[in-house]
Amino acid sequence: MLRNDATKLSLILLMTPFILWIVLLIILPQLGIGYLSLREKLGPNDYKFGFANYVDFLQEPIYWNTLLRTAWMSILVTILSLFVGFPIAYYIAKIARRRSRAALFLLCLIPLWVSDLVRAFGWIVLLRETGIISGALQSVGLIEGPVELLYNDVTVVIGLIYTVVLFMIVPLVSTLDGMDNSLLEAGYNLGGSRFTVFRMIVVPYAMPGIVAGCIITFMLTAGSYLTPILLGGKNSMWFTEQIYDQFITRYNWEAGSTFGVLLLVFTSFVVWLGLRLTGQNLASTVAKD
Amino acid sequence: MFDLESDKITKRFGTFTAVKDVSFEVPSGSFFSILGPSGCGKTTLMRIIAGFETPSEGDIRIKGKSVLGSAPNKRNVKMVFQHLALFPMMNIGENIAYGLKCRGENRTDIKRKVTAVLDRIGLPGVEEKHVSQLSGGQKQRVAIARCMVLEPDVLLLDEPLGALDLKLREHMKIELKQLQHQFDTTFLYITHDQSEALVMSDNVAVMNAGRFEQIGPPEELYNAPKSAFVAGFVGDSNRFSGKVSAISGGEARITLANGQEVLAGIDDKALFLGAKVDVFVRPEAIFITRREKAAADSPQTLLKGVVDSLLFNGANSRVLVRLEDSSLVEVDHRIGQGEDRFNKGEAVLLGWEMHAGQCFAAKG
Amino acid sequence: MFDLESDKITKRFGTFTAVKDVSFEVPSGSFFSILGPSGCGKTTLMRIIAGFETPSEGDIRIKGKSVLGSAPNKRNVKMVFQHLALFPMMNIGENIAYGLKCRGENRTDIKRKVTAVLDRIGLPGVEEKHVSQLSGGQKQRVAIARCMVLEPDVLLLDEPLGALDLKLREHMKIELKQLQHQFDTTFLYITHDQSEALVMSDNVAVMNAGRFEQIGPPEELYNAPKSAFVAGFVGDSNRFSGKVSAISGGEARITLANGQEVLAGIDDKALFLGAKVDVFVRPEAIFITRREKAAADSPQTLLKGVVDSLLFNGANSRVLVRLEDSSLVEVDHRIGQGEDRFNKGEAVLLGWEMHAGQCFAAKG
Amino acid sequence: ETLRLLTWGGYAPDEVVRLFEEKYPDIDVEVTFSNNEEMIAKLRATRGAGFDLAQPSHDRIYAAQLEYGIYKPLDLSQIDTSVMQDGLLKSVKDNTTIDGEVYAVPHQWGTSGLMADITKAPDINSWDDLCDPEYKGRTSMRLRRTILLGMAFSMGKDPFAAYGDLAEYQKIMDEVTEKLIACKGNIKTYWSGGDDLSNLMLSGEVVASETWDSTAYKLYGEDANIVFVPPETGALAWIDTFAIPAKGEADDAAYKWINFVLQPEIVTMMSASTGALASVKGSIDLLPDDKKAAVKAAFDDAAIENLKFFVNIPAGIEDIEGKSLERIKAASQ
Amino acid sequence: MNVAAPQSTVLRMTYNTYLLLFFVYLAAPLVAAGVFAFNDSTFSALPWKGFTLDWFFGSTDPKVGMFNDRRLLRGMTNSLYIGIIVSAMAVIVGTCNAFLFERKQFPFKNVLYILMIIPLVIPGVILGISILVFASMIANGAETSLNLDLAFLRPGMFLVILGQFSFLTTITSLVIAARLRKFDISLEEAALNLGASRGRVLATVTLPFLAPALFSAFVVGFLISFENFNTTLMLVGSDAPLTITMYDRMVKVGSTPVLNAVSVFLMVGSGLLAVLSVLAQRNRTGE
Ligand SMILES: Nc1ncnc2c1ncn2[C@@H]1O[C@H](COP(=O)(O)OP(=O)(O)OP(=O)(O)O)[C@@H](O)[C@H]1O
Ligand SMILES: Nc1ncnc2c1ncn2[C@@H]1O[C@H](COP(=O)(O)OP(=O)(O)OP(=O)(O)O)[C@@H](O)[C@H]1O
Ligand SMILES: NCCCCNCCCN
Ligand SMILES: [Mg+2]
Ligand SMILES: [Mg+2]
Repeated sequence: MLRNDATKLSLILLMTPFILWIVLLIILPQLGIGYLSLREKLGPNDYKFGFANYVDFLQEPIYWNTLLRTAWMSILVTILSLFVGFPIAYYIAKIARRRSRAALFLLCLIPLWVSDLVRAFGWIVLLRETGIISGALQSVGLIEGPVELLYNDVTVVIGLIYTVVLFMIVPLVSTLDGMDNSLLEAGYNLGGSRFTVFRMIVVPYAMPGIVAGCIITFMLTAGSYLTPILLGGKNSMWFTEQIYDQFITRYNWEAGSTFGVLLLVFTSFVVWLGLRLTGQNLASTVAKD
Repeated sequence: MFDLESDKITKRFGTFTAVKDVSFEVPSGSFFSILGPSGCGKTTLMRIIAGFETPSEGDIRIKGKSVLGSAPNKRNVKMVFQHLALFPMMNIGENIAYGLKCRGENRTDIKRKVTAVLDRIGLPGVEEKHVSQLSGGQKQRVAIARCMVLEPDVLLLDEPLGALDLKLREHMKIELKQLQHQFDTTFLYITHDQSEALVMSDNVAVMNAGRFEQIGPPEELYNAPKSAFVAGFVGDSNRFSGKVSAISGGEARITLANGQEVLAGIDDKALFLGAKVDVFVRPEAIFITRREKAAADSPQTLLKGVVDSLLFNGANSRVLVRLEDSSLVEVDHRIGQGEDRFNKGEAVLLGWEMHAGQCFAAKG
Repeated sequence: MFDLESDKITKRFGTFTAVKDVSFEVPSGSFFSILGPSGCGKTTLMRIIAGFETPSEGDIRIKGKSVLGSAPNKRNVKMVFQHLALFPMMNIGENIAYGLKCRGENRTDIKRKVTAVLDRIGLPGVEEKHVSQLSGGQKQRVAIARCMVLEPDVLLLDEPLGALDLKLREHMKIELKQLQHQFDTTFLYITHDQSEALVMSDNVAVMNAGRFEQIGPPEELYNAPKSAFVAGFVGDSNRFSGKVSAISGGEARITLANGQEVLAGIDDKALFLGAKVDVFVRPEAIFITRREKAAADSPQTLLKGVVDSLLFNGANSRVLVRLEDSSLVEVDHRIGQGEDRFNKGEAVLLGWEMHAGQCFAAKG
Repeated sequence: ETLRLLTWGGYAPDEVVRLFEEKYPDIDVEVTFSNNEEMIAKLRATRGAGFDLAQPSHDRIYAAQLEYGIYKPLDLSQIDTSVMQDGLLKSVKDNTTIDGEVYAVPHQWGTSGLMADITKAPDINSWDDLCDPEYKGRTSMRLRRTILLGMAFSMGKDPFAAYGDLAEYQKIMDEVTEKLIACKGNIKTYWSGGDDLSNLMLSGEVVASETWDSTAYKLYGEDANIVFVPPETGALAWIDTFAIPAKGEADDAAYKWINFVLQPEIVTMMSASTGALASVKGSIDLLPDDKKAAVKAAFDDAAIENLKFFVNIPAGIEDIEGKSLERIKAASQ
Repeated sequence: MNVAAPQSTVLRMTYNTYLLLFFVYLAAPLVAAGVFAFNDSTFSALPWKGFTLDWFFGSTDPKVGMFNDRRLLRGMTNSLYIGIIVSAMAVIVGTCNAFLFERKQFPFKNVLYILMIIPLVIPGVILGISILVFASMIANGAETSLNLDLAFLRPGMFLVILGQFSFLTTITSLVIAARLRKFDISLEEAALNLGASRGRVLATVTLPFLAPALFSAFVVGFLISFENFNTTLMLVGSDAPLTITMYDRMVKVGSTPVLNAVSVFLMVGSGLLAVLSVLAQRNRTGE
């Protein structure tokens, strides 16, 4: 009896911070922007309920174009990150020797500990017209005058891959690490070629890691701000920027909230779709460790 | 004709030699085991045969042809891994079909063969099940079926029973042997458990620190070990250390540290008077009698001791006897066979037929 | 006076009953084992004794006093966990001192006691070592010392040898028994390995599906099992299924499915003519003879069979005999004792003394 | 006590802050750099809390105050308005009086116009010269309302006149938007802050740009080839003001700061940092010498005549402009 | 032989070259940002005008070094302060969550677990605006109906802390839960069995076991807080942390090599912290 009460009490004690956190900082705020997004502005301090903000969104191609562009660029970045990151993760998890493994992993992580801003800044220093690469190319004689390497989509994609590829590598390393080499050996022993073993054993085995990496990468990319803004400059066109703009330069919280809700719904939909298609679930992939 | 031949295989990792000059042949259709303690190089040898390691020296021949040049996926030796290495992302049917698919066989053939092999291992209809839904013993059989469906020249098994629990292991020993008969394929079996090797094999090689110490049928290893290592490792043994005090023909008289004398057969031509030796005697080869009765019996060796305790274990019960130098000797003791039950503290005499004692030069 | 009494303990998890109506007493200073297959409720019972579970019904008494009301940290029963549960963040000395510190003993006493107990388990001076620096067997002893330093009324051990390898397990069996003598404390030992239970214990309780099937000294369980489960679980047995065709006194005649007849002792008063029964016979109780020689011997039961294979295993070698209904019988076979070696395919006769067969009502 | 300033980059040079804190040792100055839009956004979010003194431009106060109530009325008795140029003071007061209460006084003023490196872009003199293909990839602008207005003027419209007629204004903006979208490919990047622009110009990555005159003057000091060019349709004049947020907690300190920075020697320092002219009498004379020269180089009398002061923005205008800016930003060239 | 590795020399060399290129890619912008911290020029751009430490220690006007720049220093203290509070809170709540999900049974556990990891996949912007909006709603409500001025619910340090806490807690929970999952519960039972009270068990067995995870959760939390931009941007008041200060500097004022200097400082600092946390993890677990 007594122990039962103690169990209950400790459950309540542990549950309280969790509930407070989730309800006050996650659920209610999301409901809050949902609520605000349904407020139509009629004039200064004059509001009514309705879907006008959503209708506006649909009627204004620049808004949904930006959302679509953000989405497809994010998907592109996600896929490219997977291709760029997989060989690295594979090397760290499966090929590198015990000791260099930890070192390589650390090496991979170091850029992660520097803020987005510094990283973007680094790219600017490198890529600007008076930057290092332009300078180097000129002094080697490959180009005549200086070239501007900033402010285009390729740069944005390269910069975005840079900021997110580590989030692809980490889950990949941790799943691949769990893969016993004997599975590969069995694959070869039973007659599989390198390609067969890769396709039928390595990739399916790494699937939870791939999905986890893709989800995190996609969400980070779709939600990123500094990299596309600073590297894309006048051509950035990123949906998060629209949200900030609504809040900061247009003081239009209603529209900003609407965009926020749309971004959340849209990215969640993409993630859900990805999980559906690969037959994974959120808890077993993202939260694996 | 030999299905598998290993010709002076040596494997070095850096300065460390994991396998040293190992040669053996496995005749078609036989069950060959390699028995040795952990780390002695068994797995390394098997990986060389499968093609996952390149030997530093020597040659591997399968059905008479050297395979050193062929990649692992081109050798017709299949392997059952220690932890089975069933593919967790495929169901049972897909696991078994994997090798056939790699070979490019057509769908209907694959389906037919998978069904057939599952029938043969007594697991019909489990194609759709997931690996995790099978019991340990069932997984074992699936791992074998996955190889056997490819009709390999040799099946390699790396301690496949290691992960199973006691009762299941006992059971699988017999089953494995029967599967080998059924498939009539050459098995090369690795283990550190002597009872597995003895029970299942036609021939056993005892391996120690990278070398083969002895190759022979189980009875030969058990009854006529050629080295102290084999005598100690294969089956239970009591070891007595002493010095050779007399040699005549194949017999030696050995004086133990406590001054008592024992007799032992001697094989090793290198043993000389005064050499330090170890004598190995199996518990079931030792006679035990109450001291007062001693005169009646006449085994060739007589050691004085006191019953320390009785270890009842059904058919495998033992009597622990403490000798005068306080070392313990295990003696086989079948209750109800011959003498009455011994009691703790009784003074007893131990003895054995001379040739039950195996005498080898002591190390170090 | 009993150190530990369990009085009709029952434990239910939801609708599932893990422990059913279990009663037993452990006399002071004795070694009591609970033997049962995986999942039968052994650990649950032990956790009830240690106070980690509350029984649904029944009472636990230690030194005669009910402890149901005391928290786990207030009971003077100490426990050696299956995976030892040595604290990895403390060194050996700290591990052993932990319980003494909790009791609030003073530093010098603690130090003295730790040193003393380490001496006693034969590991003097390892205080500063880290847990990971000890071998499996040493850890085992430290785990026991950590409990013994607190001088518990009862020491509980939950399959403490489960994690050790084969050779070490054999060795530790003997060592554990000796430690128990040395500390002269009551041990309650859990295992699913019958040989551990038989070798070490003064008394063994055989547990199955939450119930105790039989309590008794090892010999009694082995020689006079009271249920089919005990007969099958304790020691190796061959099982023959059939129907009772005659009963007279303590003896029954049983007709097997293949029409042959066997004899068996009968304990169960409830058996009647025509009842379906299982007869259990130990491999070492079976005689085997070549058919042509059959007339000469006269065991009371004679079954025809053919030698299927020989399982050589030194002193534990077996002959597998296939009966006419194609079931397999294991027969103990000491090479060099009595008859010559049998060969595969030989026609043989099997027989046993009537009371070597144990007869129980068949299930289902 | 802390004085939390919400101001433009350059409007609180370290040196001035240090002098101020020396004079008032119990006041600690914390500076947040911002711009017009963000000042309103921040104060809107805090309902006028979090800062003690803000410096929005004179035309951006009225509507924001009406809608969000983010400022408190000034106590003019605490400010030494006598040092201010009457015209500027009056203009700001007129623009920021609500219900008889005055909400802002002028601090710095200047114009927005063009800047060019005359060696590389000698014939820039209209807003739409920034879209001249001759300078493709070498021009810049700030994507804010100034360029919308400027471009409208250069297209022959008078946007200020259309403030009263939203439909008309919308039409003008639509045209401007189209023009600027077409122009997008021509410019290198949109600049966002003074030093940002300075870097672009000094490194030569950009040769002509829309600019605050203050920035241009600063650059003139470093490179005399870089000059401010008042557009032929007239430079747009702005006045950055002092306004006290509704929930400011250090009004006293705020007034002290206002008075402090209007002192002649501080004005010089301040102008050196901002490049702009203070709204005090004789401010041209208080300019550092190099800036004086820059102003002289930029403005002749006719240009001064031609100045167009920003007009208070009525409700609705900012939405139209905001959409236009978004469209331009989002357009792909 | 490592079967996972490519066997042919050509493949192996291609692979190694790729690895090399990748690490060059990883290092390039950081090196670039770092190098210009030492360029004796007012621009973080070529040409190289000589080596200087002014951007760290300089004190005269065009070249005021980061250690003499009040706003940067203030940003740094703010970041430090926010980082410590946020990670401490996130570690505490994360520990509770870990125990909750690893040790307790309760209805809807799976749903709640999903809720726990959800903040990880909500874009930071949205967390920022939603907390801003929600806090403003409450504050406005309190102001209009109760005439209460809940200043702490307006953008400022408190909201920044809440905003960062809202997603950091997921990360710390996962890190700590992963470690707790590896904890053999029988260690606790053993301690109880040896006579320790519940509190003592927690203090002497469970928490010491969790210590490396607590430490690295704290470090990770701190580093993420220190560099967070997206969520923070919406919630800052007048006491902006370093990243925001740097950003303002970059886009509203313009960048000078002092930003490169700050970058170098951050790289070195976070690098050290990261290495420290990895070492701490390894030392304790590498038993
Ligand atoms: N790739 C390698 N590099 C260096 N040493 C190795 C390598 N592989 C194995 N060894 C060493 O070779 C020796 C033999 O290893 P092997 O795995 O063959 O032993 P084993 O007999 O299979 O042991 P077990 O019974 O434990 O599986 C060991 O000492 C091992 O450390
Ligand atoms: N907390 C619990 N809730 C529900 N069922 C339980 C719980 N603990 C144990 N059981 C069930 O009770 C039965 C007995 O478990 P117990 O651990 O006592 O078995 P055991 O005899 O110790 O087995 P093993 O030899 O595998 O350790 C099992 O079926 C188990 O699933
Ligand atoms: N260097 C700071 C310049 C400040 C300019 N304020 C201009 C307002 C234009 N609307
Ligand atoms: Mg091995
Ligand atoms: Mg158990």
